[in-house]
Amino acid sequence: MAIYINENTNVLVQGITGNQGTFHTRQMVKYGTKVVAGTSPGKGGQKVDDIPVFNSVAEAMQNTQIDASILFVPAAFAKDGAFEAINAGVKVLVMLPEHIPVHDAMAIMNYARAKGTTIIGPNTFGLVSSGKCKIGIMPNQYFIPGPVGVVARSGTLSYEIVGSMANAGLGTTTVVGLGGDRVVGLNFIDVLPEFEKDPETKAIVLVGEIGGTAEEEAAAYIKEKISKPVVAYLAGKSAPPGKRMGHAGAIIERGMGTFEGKVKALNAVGVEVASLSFEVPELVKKVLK
Amino acid sequence: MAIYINENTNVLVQGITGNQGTFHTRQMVKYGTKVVAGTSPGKGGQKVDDIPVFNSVAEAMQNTQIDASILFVPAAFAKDGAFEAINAGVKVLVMLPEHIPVHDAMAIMNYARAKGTTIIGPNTFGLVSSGKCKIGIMPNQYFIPGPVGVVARSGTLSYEIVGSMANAGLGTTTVVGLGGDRVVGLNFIDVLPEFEKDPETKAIVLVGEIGGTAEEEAAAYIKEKISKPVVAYLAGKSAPPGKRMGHAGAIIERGMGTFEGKVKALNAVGVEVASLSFEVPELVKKVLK
Amino acid sequence: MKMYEYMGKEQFAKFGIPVPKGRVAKTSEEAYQITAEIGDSVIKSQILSGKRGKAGGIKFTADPNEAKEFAANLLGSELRGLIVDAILVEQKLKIEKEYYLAITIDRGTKCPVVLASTKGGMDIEDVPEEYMVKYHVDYGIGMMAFAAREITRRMGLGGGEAKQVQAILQKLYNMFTTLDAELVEINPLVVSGDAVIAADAKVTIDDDALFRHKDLPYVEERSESEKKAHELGLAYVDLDGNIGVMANGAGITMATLDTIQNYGGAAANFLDAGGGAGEEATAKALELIMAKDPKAILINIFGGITRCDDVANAFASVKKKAEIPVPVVIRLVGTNQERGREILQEVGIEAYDTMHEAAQKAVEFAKN
Amino acid sequence: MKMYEYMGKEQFAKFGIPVPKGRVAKTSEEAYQITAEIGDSVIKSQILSGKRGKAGGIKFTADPNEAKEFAANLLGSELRGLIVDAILVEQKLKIEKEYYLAITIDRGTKCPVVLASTKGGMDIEDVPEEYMVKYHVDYGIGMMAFAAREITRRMGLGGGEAKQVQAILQKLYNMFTTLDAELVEINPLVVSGDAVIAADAKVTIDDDALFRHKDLPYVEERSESEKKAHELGLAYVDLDGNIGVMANGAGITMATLDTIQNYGGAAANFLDAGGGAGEEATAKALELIMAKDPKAILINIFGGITRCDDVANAFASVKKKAEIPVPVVIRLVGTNQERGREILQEVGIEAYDTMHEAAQKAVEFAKN
Repeated sequence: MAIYINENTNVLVQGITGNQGTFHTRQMVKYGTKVVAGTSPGKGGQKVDDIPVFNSVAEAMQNTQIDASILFVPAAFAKDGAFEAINAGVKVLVMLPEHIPVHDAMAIMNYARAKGTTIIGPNTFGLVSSGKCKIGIMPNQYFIPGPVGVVARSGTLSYEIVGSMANAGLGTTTVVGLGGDRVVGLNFIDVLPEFEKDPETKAIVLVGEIGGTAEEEAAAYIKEKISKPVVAYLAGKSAPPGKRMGHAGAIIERGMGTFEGKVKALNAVGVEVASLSFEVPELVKKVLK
Repeated sequence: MAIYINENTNVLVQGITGNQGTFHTRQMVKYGTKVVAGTSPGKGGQKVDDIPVFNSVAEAMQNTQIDASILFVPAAFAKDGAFEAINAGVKVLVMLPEHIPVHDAMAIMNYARAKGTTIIGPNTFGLVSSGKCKIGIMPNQYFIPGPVGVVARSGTLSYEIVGSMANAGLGTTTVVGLGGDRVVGLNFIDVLPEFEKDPETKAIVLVGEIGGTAEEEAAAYIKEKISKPVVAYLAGKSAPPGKRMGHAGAIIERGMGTFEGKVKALNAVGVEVASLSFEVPELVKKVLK
Repeated sequence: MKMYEYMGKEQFAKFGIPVPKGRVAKTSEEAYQITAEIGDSVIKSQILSGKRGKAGGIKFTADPNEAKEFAANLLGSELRGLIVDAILVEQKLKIEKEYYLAITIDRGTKCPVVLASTKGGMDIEDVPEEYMVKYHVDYGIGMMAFAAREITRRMGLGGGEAKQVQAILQKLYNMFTTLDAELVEINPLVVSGDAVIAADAKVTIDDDALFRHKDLPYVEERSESEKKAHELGLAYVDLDGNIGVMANGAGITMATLDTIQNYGGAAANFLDAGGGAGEEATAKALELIMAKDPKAILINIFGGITRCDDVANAFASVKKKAEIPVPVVIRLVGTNQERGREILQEVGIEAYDTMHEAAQKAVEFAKN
Repeated sequence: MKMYEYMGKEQFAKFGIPVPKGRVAKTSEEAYQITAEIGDSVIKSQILSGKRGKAGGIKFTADPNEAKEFAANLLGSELRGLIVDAILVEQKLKIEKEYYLAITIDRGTKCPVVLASTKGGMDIEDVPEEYMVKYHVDYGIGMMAFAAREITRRMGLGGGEAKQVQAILQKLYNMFTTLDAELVEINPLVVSGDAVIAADAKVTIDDDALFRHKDLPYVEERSESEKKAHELGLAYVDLDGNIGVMANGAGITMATLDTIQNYGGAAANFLDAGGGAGEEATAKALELIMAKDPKAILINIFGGITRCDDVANAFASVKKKAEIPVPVVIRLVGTNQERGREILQEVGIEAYDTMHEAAQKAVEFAKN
């Protein structure tokens, strides 16, 4: 088992013929992902390695069963690409691009909600069900099967933590990158119940950061609904208010979304928050006992 | 039993303080309808007879359980009124006004679909579950309980037919006015399955007219899914092509929606079409045997 | 409201859709000037009807004098039963391919639907089904770029041509929604060299939405009687028979016409008096009907919200003021029908119980 | 991008939201003239900060000379750490009531949210919860009339005042979506006689959407280093410490800063080099960091898509060209880490395995 995606997920790559698209398609295939089709307007009929390229998502879906899609297009075109995928009936859509206008993100999320599409991102590294299916740009080597579900707001920091867990012999079920933008498809409270239901997930690692109230909401949700142990790490302890730390979402505004508030909320519901990222594997091992 | 509405339906009247609103509210109450609230912006706190008036649908719903609403507002404000009701969570909305811009109607229907609201109309007399609940402007006296379900595109013609049935001792389960506009909430194919499911309905009368393809679609649906006997009457046999006969929907365009085509489609699936309206009760009696 | 071709093209231009060079002429002198300016021209009479070419309403010429002469002959003349008030003079296109594009409203899905074909230039009913792309637009999101791409893909277009048609589709959709159109149609959409150009325009605006488009030119399609009726809030249509008809409700009025026809008669008009049939409206309605010089009048009232005594009073009052020179047959049932019938009896009219009896009687009168 | 008050009000006016009479002045002479025109004035220094009144940045006067003098003192001076480049001179309002209106984005529902209160004029954080109306707008339909009515109803407004606030809400929402705003705020929204007027404006436009709003005035909030970094595609923020930091990824960069702090140090900057750390970008990044005159540099690379050998090569090449005068600590793990470390050894640097070891070392260097 795993959440959102598994070994049977048929994946489409939107923008497969671009440099990024082709490079990461190969990485995904190497990981074991079933990439069954790609799109690139005007390049239908071509192939990338053995993968057929179509002119549109609708055309690809006429020819192949598609469950999930990943979007490799510039931010200004991301809205159109996302709407195309949602309109065509894709069930899981991974949106890598950063710098997507936030009103576009709102439009995408509301359309996705109406059509029942799960959006990962934008500004995410993607998601991976370890050993089964990777839809994203994360380095293959750290994502080995194991009992820990990881849900994170930031990318490289997740690799750091997943890597340190892998070094400590702790693999992962599914690792979900929520994305670093203010408006993203999934928040912690959407992913937590999935891990709670997943029998293979024995513990959950939550990688948060300053800004917004997603961690506080997660804490409230954990209190009510999550029986599995949760360990957290939060970035941005040293960040000054009002400054955006790279992620559009990572900003302390009007006293909301501070590091201290988040730690307090999580501690209050029994979630230990690691002070340094390398402490996460130890804490996970402790709760897994 | 009955379809869409019954003796327990709590009804809201939007625009209750206008002449039309007040008059028809009284008629509905007289019929037995549970009118529990009305709205009129700026007149919250007043009463119409014993019925409390609120400033907004949201306010009314905070105070009272509301299942259905009927809209008495000018066509230019109908969109706002309809969106207000749908947004507030009304489950059945009856839209009387005619001359609602068709793009407004599209907007309303698409929003209603997203929110799960059933729209009756626009340009309808409403609907009535005989002896139980009337939401509309039809004359009370002809709508007596009985075994016939009626679904119609036009108002007074329905009264004519329901009246002649009543005179012949044939009452009705529910009478649904689809509305005379090009874009309406329900078509025949939406109402037919409801009558098929309703145990009290033993026969169905379909009152159609020229224009569109609703009757042709009904015929195809009847063939596949309807086991109960259906009798039809269609208006507009003598109408010349290209002229709108009062109803926005009643126009023969590009050879589509002709009287002959509709009769042929219905006859082909075993539906008798009365040549004159007064023949309907006889045909119904015949099929009820 | 249907727009003349030249008005439709003016709107196309406003919304960024390429149209041929040229403009409307209302005098033969203007036609001369435009042809003198643009050279090789096509001159098209502006009437709300198709098949203008076959009827002699279209001419090709590069000679301003010929243009002038043709315009002089056409302007003010009748073509396919319609008076030509204006002609469109525009650049003659080198036509390589003719496509078809239209957007209208789909009653079933309650969404806009795009009809597109690479077989344009002919009557759209004649296009084989397999060449007609039907694309239902998701109302909530409109014509996004991906939708336009999908339409051209299904049409089988490629390259720069596809890109131009995509741009036209997005602009046409914008026009469709902005102007509250019921139909926007380009037939043919012409491929001419590197350009894709709208060579014709058929645009229909929703009458019910005209109140928010005061800036659009108004095109009157109604007869004088229909106009007058509209002002009175009556739904009225001129017909060819000799029995004047008034009823309350669109459906029942249609049914009344059908019933008359069933008994061998023919209605002179469609008049739906709706719910309110007060004295003034009744009087005006009768005036409209009388203007058609009918041989009999049939009034068919099924009183619901409309009260029979009100209708009877209104009619009696009109009848007292001015004699009606033809037989009047009235069917009157419903709310307060007894009182209504008494009032009619006082002015010498016996009301009927049923529509078919009344219709039969009216047909009989009209035959004499 | 945050707008100055006067720019926000110019946009308000454009979208039909009532603002006080007046305009921006960039010289004291202009201030004189505006006060001479409009009489009783309020003069407000234009800086991107609140609490201007307390800092002496606001003055009331009807005397043009006083306006001129005040403007002359303010313009070019520093207020709350910011240089005053412009002042807004506008009509002083007779304030009867002060309301609060704002629209921003709700991350949870992913929809616009309206915040409205009859307790305006104060810091919005100080408004008691029970006086704050929060209305989540249904994104697909926007601010329809019924939504605006519902908001004023919940605020407890009535009569003409409610109608004006409803109109302002619809216009403000239109502005919010049209301009891709993250925040539009009116505080206070003033009731003055029969009028409801926006007495202040706080408008933030989404930086990521500026490409489609070239017509808007541009407000530069970034430091010179931040600007330079932006041009290079690096995310960069100036900070107050003495350890220069470069890492790849926003989250890991934040974590690097936190780790430095954890060991008693302080970062001089936030620099996320993202995925691509080619030679030129690395050189420029180091240049930016050196400009902060740090006592040590910490480079933290977790190679995934970023290859360690690429990073090492880039760094080595930079180091060969120009001596770096402070200690550099590098943490380098991930794809091709062995090769990367060899390259670094060649230029005399021993890479660390973990972020915390590297951070500890950098803090140690910075303390000496």
